[in-house]
Amino acid sequence: MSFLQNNIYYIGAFGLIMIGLLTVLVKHNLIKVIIGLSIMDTGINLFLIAIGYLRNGTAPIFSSPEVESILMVDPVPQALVLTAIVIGVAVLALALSLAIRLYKHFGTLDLHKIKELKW
Amino acid sequence: MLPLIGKIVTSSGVVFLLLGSLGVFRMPDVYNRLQAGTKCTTLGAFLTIVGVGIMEPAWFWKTLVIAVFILITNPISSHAIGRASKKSGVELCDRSVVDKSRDFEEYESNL
Amino acid sequence: MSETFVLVLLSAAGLGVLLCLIRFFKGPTAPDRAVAVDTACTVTTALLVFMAYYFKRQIYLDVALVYAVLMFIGVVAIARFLERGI
Amino acid sequence: MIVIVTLVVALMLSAAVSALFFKDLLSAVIASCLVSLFASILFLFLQAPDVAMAEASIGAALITAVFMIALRRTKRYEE
Repeated sequence: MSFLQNNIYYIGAFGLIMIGLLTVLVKHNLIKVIIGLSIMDTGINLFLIAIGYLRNGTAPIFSSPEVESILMVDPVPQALVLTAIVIGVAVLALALSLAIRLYKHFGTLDLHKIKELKW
Repeated sequence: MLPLIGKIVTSSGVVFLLLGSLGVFRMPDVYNRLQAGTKCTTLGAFLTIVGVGIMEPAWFWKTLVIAVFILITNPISSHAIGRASKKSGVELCDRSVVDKSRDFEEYESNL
Repeated sequence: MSETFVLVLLSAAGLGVLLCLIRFFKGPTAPDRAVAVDTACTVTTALLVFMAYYFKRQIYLDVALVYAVLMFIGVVAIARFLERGI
Repeated sequence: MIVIVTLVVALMLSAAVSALFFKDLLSAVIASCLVSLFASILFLFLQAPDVAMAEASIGAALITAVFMIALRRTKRYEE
């Protein structure tokens, strides 16, 4: 029980990263590969936030005067992840636009068929 | 007195939420699931959030804003899903007795 | 007393999300899954307000506000896709 | 509390696995929206409300809309 209480967020983050990696490696469809990239992105963000977590801590926001700063979790990974989420959605939109161009050019989304079409 | 009223309101709201989720799980059809999952859940979420606002009186106006937004946005999304599932050709279940939209289409074609 | 009360209500809302998720895994067509996600979003908003009450921080209510305002955009996008409108 | 966190993590992983196995790409996109929703709940448990806000707005609303536009321009079913 103590093991689960210490490591449950790391288990979830590594599970998401592994499932995303499996999707990227196994599937042939291009949209499915991009969905796998999105899931892997979420897993990495979860891992980075879980590093800075302090048990029984509170959010690093001074909203009321009785909040003590000694109990706050680490705010630096939160700021980094907040940037990483926005960059992630931009990368995702770029990948999807490239996929649309590939579909208009080749008429298919299967990666093996696109590879066979190479001269 | 005020926390007791808040606890009663919140508990009734959670009962509505649970019943709505049970309706989504049990109903036989898309439209029945939509009805159970929208009406019941909207009332449940409204009662729950306002109940938390009654339990903590300093939070009341913010919780009221959240509840009013749920009251606006939840019927919009469910209406969109119902219209889309009708247009994409999802059939009603075989135990349903009345289909007003099919009657209306027949009436319009007879005009 | 108060903490037990909030934990019981959190468990009940979590059970509701679990039932919606079972419908999501079983659902035969795509609109079924969309309905399940919509209901799960609404139950989740109530659950977030509970969490704000559990942690006793008013700043957590903003997350529930963002959920309530923005979550229906995804569902409306799915619906517009299904009726070939987007 | 640990029971609720474990339940949320298990539901998130099962939604991710279902996103791997669906043949209908629309269902896979809905599953990825669900993964993002549960990740947002986990961010709130990890005491990061601003990250949870950004994940909820971007991951569940904007990514779904972008995927829908891309699926309209391409094919819906994976063969």
